Amino acid sequence: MARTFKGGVHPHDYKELSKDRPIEDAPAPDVVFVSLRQHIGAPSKPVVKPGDEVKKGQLIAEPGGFVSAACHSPVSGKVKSIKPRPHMMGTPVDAIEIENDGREEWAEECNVPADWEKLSVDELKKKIAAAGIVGLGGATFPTHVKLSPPPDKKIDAAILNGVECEPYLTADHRLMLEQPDRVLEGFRIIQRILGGVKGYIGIEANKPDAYMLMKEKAMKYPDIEVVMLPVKYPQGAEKQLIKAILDREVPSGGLPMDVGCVVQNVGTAAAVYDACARNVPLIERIMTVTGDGVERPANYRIRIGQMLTPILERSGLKEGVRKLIFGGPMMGLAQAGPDIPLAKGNSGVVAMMEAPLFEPRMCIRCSRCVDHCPMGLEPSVLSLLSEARRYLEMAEHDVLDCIECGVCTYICPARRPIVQQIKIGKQKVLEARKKK
Amino acid sequence: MSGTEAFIIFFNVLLINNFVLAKFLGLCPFFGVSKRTGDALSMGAAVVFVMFMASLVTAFINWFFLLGHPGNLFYRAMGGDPAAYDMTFLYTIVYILVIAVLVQLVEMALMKLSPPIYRALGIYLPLITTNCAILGVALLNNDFAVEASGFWVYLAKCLIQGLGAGIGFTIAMLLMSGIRERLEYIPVPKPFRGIPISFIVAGIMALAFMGFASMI
Amino acid sequence: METVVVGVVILGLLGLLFGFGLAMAGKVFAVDVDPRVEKLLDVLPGANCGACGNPGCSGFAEGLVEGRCDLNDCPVCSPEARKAAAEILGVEVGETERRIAVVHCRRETVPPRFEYHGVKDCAAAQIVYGGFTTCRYGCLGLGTCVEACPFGAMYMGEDGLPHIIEDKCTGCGNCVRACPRGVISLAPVSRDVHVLCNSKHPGKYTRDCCTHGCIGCKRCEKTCKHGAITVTDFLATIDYDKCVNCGECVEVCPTGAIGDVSLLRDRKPARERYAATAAQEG
Amino acid sequence: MAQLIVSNSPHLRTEEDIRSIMWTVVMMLIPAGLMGAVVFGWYAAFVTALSVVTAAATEYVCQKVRRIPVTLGDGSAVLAGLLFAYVMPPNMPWYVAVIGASAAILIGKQIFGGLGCNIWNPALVGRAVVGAAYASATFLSKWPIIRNAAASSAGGGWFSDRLAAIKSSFANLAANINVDAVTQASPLYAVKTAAREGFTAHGVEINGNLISNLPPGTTVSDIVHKCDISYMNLFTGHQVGCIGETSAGLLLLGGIILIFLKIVDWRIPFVYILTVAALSWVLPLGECGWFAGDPLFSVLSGGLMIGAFFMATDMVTSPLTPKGKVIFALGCGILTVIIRYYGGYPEGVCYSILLMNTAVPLIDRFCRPKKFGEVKA
Amino acid sequence: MSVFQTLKKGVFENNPVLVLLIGLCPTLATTTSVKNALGMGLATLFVLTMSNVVISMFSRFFPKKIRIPCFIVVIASFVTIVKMIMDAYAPPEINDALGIFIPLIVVNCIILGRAEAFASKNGVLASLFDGLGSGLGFMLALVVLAFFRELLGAGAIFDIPIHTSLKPITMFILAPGAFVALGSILGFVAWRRLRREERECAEAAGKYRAELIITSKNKPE
Repeated sequence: MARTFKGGVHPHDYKELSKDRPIEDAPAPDVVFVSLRQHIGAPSKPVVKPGDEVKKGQLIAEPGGFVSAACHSPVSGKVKSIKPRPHMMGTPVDAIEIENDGREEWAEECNVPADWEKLSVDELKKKIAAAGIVGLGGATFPTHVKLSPPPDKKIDAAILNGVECEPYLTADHRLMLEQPDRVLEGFRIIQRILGGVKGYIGIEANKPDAYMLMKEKAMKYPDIEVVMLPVKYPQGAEKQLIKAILDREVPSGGLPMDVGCVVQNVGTAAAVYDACARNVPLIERIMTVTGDGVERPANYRIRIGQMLTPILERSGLKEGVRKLIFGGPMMGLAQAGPDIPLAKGNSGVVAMMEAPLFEPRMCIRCSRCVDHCPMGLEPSVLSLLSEARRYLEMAEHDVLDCIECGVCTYICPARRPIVQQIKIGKQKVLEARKKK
Repeated sequence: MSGTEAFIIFFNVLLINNFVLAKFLGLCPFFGVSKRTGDALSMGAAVVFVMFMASLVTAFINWFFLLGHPGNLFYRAMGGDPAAYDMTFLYTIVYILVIAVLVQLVEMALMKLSPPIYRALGIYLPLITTNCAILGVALLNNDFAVEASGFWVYLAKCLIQGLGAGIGFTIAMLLMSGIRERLEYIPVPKPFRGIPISFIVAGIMALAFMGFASMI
Repeated sequence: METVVVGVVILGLLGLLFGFGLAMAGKVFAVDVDPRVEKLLDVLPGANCGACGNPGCSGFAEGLVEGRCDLNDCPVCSPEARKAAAEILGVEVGETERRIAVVHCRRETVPPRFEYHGVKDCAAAQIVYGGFTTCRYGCLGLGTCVEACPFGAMYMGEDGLPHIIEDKCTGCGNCVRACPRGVISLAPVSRDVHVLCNSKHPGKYTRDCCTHGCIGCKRCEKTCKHGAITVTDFLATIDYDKCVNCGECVEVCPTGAIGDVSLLRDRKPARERYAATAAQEG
Repeated sequence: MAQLIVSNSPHLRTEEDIRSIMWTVVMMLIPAGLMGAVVFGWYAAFVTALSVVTAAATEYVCQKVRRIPVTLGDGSAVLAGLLFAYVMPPNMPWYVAVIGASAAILIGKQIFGGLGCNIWNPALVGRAVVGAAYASATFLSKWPIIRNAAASSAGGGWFSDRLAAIKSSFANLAANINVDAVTQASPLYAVKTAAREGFTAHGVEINGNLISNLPPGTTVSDIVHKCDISYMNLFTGHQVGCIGETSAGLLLLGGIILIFLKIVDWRIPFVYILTVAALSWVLPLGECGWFAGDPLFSVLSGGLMIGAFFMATDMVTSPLTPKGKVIFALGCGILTVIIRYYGGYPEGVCYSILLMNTAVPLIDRFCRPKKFGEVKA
Repeated sequence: MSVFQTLKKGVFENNPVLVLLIGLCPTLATTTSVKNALGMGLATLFVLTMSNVVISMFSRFFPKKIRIPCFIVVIASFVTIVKMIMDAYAPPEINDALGIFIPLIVVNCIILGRAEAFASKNGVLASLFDGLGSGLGFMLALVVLAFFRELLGAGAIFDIPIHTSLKPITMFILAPGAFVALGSILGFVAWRRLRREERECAEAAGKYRAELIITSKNKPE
């Protein structure tokens, strides 16, 4: 039986645009804006002030709480200011502005090779936390928190997410092709931290070259299994991936650790390797720039905090672009303009020449959304309830289990904005819960 | 009485001549309490119970006290012409009294035993008294007395009809409540929202139930 | 003759039987119900608007009897109804002034930041990239508050802003809760001078995006003799307990962010009225 | 740069929309309608067109009155008008087509708020309204004779049969003018009557054949043969019946294409037809005993094919979940056979689907999909 | 309140069928023809008025706990009288058509409703007119509904056939037509009410204009 999950859709993946473009370095930025809110959880607290000289890789903001992450300077230079800057969520957020002096000087103890096999689990965890690593698949959950399950949760499997099910994006694909050792070593560190658990690497069938390469490289590690998965969106969602690979269902409202599992993105694994084996904090990542709105789709190695505009220029942004999306087209955030600093979670930018206005019609109960919902919900009912502003009844229809993957909206022949309606419902339900 | 006959009586009031959709009995609670499926179900259960009890009690009273026939207890006690003891003109007043008392009992019992249901039914519980379906079933049961060969056959027919009518009422209520729950989050044209559309719905339900017409 | 006798006997017997039966049942199934709940239900507005925090008026009535709720929780009650309810409960109620909703925005042309495609609902628009207006605090103009009003007291004007029909507004606050940007608040019905802006943006930004925004210049704060105005986060707020409707602040506000809505409410301008009372008192 | 568009995710949409779905269904229905026109004559085509036009016009007027956007382009009104005509007899008077089609749209659909809001299949509501409104009218009980049906089946091959049928269709145009004079029983009615009364001595006359003194143990299949009904004619559409429901074969083809295109769910037609086949075999019809039914005849005759593939599968009025769909189809099948066998009407598809439509909200309520991560209790 | 106002209130503002939505069963069951509707309307009018009068006279003697059974006994007595009168004098076809709905007047919510809400709290004369008003309102609704049903369903009014080239739509005589017809009438009533409310709202809203806000930039002349 093919390993997969129930529901899901098969949109055209458009990966042909950029999957054969090798990773190239983005133009070095003149100035970077390191946002203090690049992860889920409390915002980071700056430890530098305007006027300070910083080196590349130097800590500039420390975690603001348990679920939070540190930030490091991606360049060497001078801190100019700390004030609200445009942010990919739409509302300005405090960011540290650093002027690049172009010298690329590393901070002390940074970029020094280390033998991670000799370090203890606690030391490894500390290194990961200090490196400010967050989930690079887009969820940006602080990695060290994920790797520290409470002692009562028995973890017996780690999954490396190389699925990259979002259409257009090829950053993970290129990373696996070009730097398989970084990824694999990083994954081994993760396995070790979790107590030497069995590892699975999930790769979708539309990346056969990456699958073959990873399989070959992983041959020497008996506790790593590379799994080819049929192409289906949203296979990369944690719960669906666990279901597909291990046939375990994360309980409603639960976390992967409830079924003894930890899922990490391939990018995260590479960053873990950098942190543990090279003492390099998370200051750069791979990002795809693609879509029919750019002349030359490409995969870039970008600095965290650098502005998007020059990168788009380099890729040849076309006149008359109508939509600019951070992340993939299924779950990504559309932006009002390109003057946004990039953050740890940016796995890609999609520029679209066309964004037709969809006039929603009344639900015709075609049940496509119910059939395809990977979470087994009834999006059409939720959508109708939301439209009738009966938000609290949405809780009875398990609105909080929705992962906002966008399958229902994608498939809806009536063009209903279901995800958005569900989002309002979730917000109202949570508000009501909080009041109680 | 054969099993077929019983089945025919039951099926007739259950679907073919459904009290609500074909005979227009019990419309007030049908439209009043059918907003939520839960309420509809408890109301239906209450009606089934009261109908059954009403059929039982009125059958006794009718046979032994009201009908001017040899089974009449007064006639047995006092003799003379059985027709002289014909009290059938008291049907209305006696039956309604019986039903009123029954409903009162049910109400008290519910209030004690299940306050949530009591609250859900609210003002409609007293309205069971004025639910014409219940008086209607008692009155329609009278027709069985003419043809019945004996008391037990008569009683059985009454009970079957009472049960069938009650369950038929509940089925109609449940279907209606399901539809109304759905209509609540559908943009029905404003003038028709609420009761008017419910009437249209009942009309089309009656239309659909015509599929059972002349089945037996 | 027999007919009459038998008829009487039947009815009499039944009456006796039922009377006895009901009396017994009454004993067996006795439940204490507070009769005040039903009386209260008659008095309460019956709009089931939920402003009191209960599922509806019946929940509120039960809450009142159990002492969970306070009569003042219901903003919709007319004073007479409140008095009647207080009598039923046997408590005293303080007099509170009727409050109605006020929209703190009067943007005329606020340019959009982007073209918004999506659900035509303010809460929905707000979650998409923080709302499509350049001013992040002002009215989005999609009418969610109007939809939320259970009394039909609001409507969308041609200016794209919601307006309140004073006579119909009961101050239930449903619109206040519906607005994702907090543009609407409740204010005593007698106060006519309001800050018609909600922008906490720095003055320069506000000035760039809106002709009527509060730029936080603090002139009103300095002018107000009654200490009713404070400016925080570039936004003036009026303390309605201290405000006397003198209208001084309206005069000095450079952008027109503070407005006097007397004319809308069929009254003379607040300043004239204040001058008249001041003259009367000497 | 011009102002960008911002909307909530997802930013991709599938190609399929309401318009494409509705028009595809209409396309799949057209062959069967052409067959109806060929078999019954041009008048059948005329009333079909009239129904479609009336339905579209009613939709237009309703939406204009309500001051909402007119959505004729999505094809749903056309589909409703077409389906309504398909389940009506070919000799219905023109005003019946107008009243029925407008009732279908008006009280079947627009009064609830338009497409997506209706509880019942609009076409079937129209059909039921006509059934109730003209219950005693002759056009519902007497059917125009297909002149060459018996004659042509005797000689020649299939092709010449059809050729003769097409030729005779011109003659049928004339036949419609005085239709009450020449009538024929529909297969379902014929078999039902024969099964009920054919065992008696006086018997019953069906299409010129006297059926009487049937021996005990006669099965429905025997009666079908006695009534001169050929399965092939039922399959190709050369039978007495409603305009669009005659050709089981063409409807089956259209339905299978729809299932292949994933426009309709396979469960509903599959379970529906299977239930009808099974129950019509098991249950006794008339004097024929248990387990003596004729499943093939039941499936091919009457409106079962159009009902199962095009009516019961109507998205708006069928349940959301797979489980619900199976229950729905099961109910349709059971009711269809019960009404066909024991009811006052020869055909039960229309009412059974309407009745199950009534129950859809309840079915939906009790058949929720299995939630991901739900703990099995 | 004047007599006229009481009557008007019963007929229009508080029309039992069209506004309060009570007494629906006889409304639908007996409106197959205008004749039947009139018969039913008159019978109900009689019972309603008489019971209102009697109850208003004796209500203070009824113990509060069992007042409802007491009301019912009073109403049932009048219904029995009506039934006897109808059996004796009414045209048999009307009597047959009304069938069990004559005894069922006893459970017509209108009557008990008026008894409980009005007659038990008011004087004899007021109750008389209240009963008359509600009864007339009920009759009006019945006749209106019957008019449409008979016209559409039988192509006749008062059993006098109206010649039309189309055949009558018998559905309106049957149960489905009854529901649909009343639903449409109620929809029409609601539409009228909504339009009135909309007009009122528009009038109220008409006063609100932006230039009426006084600011330093915008002062009234």
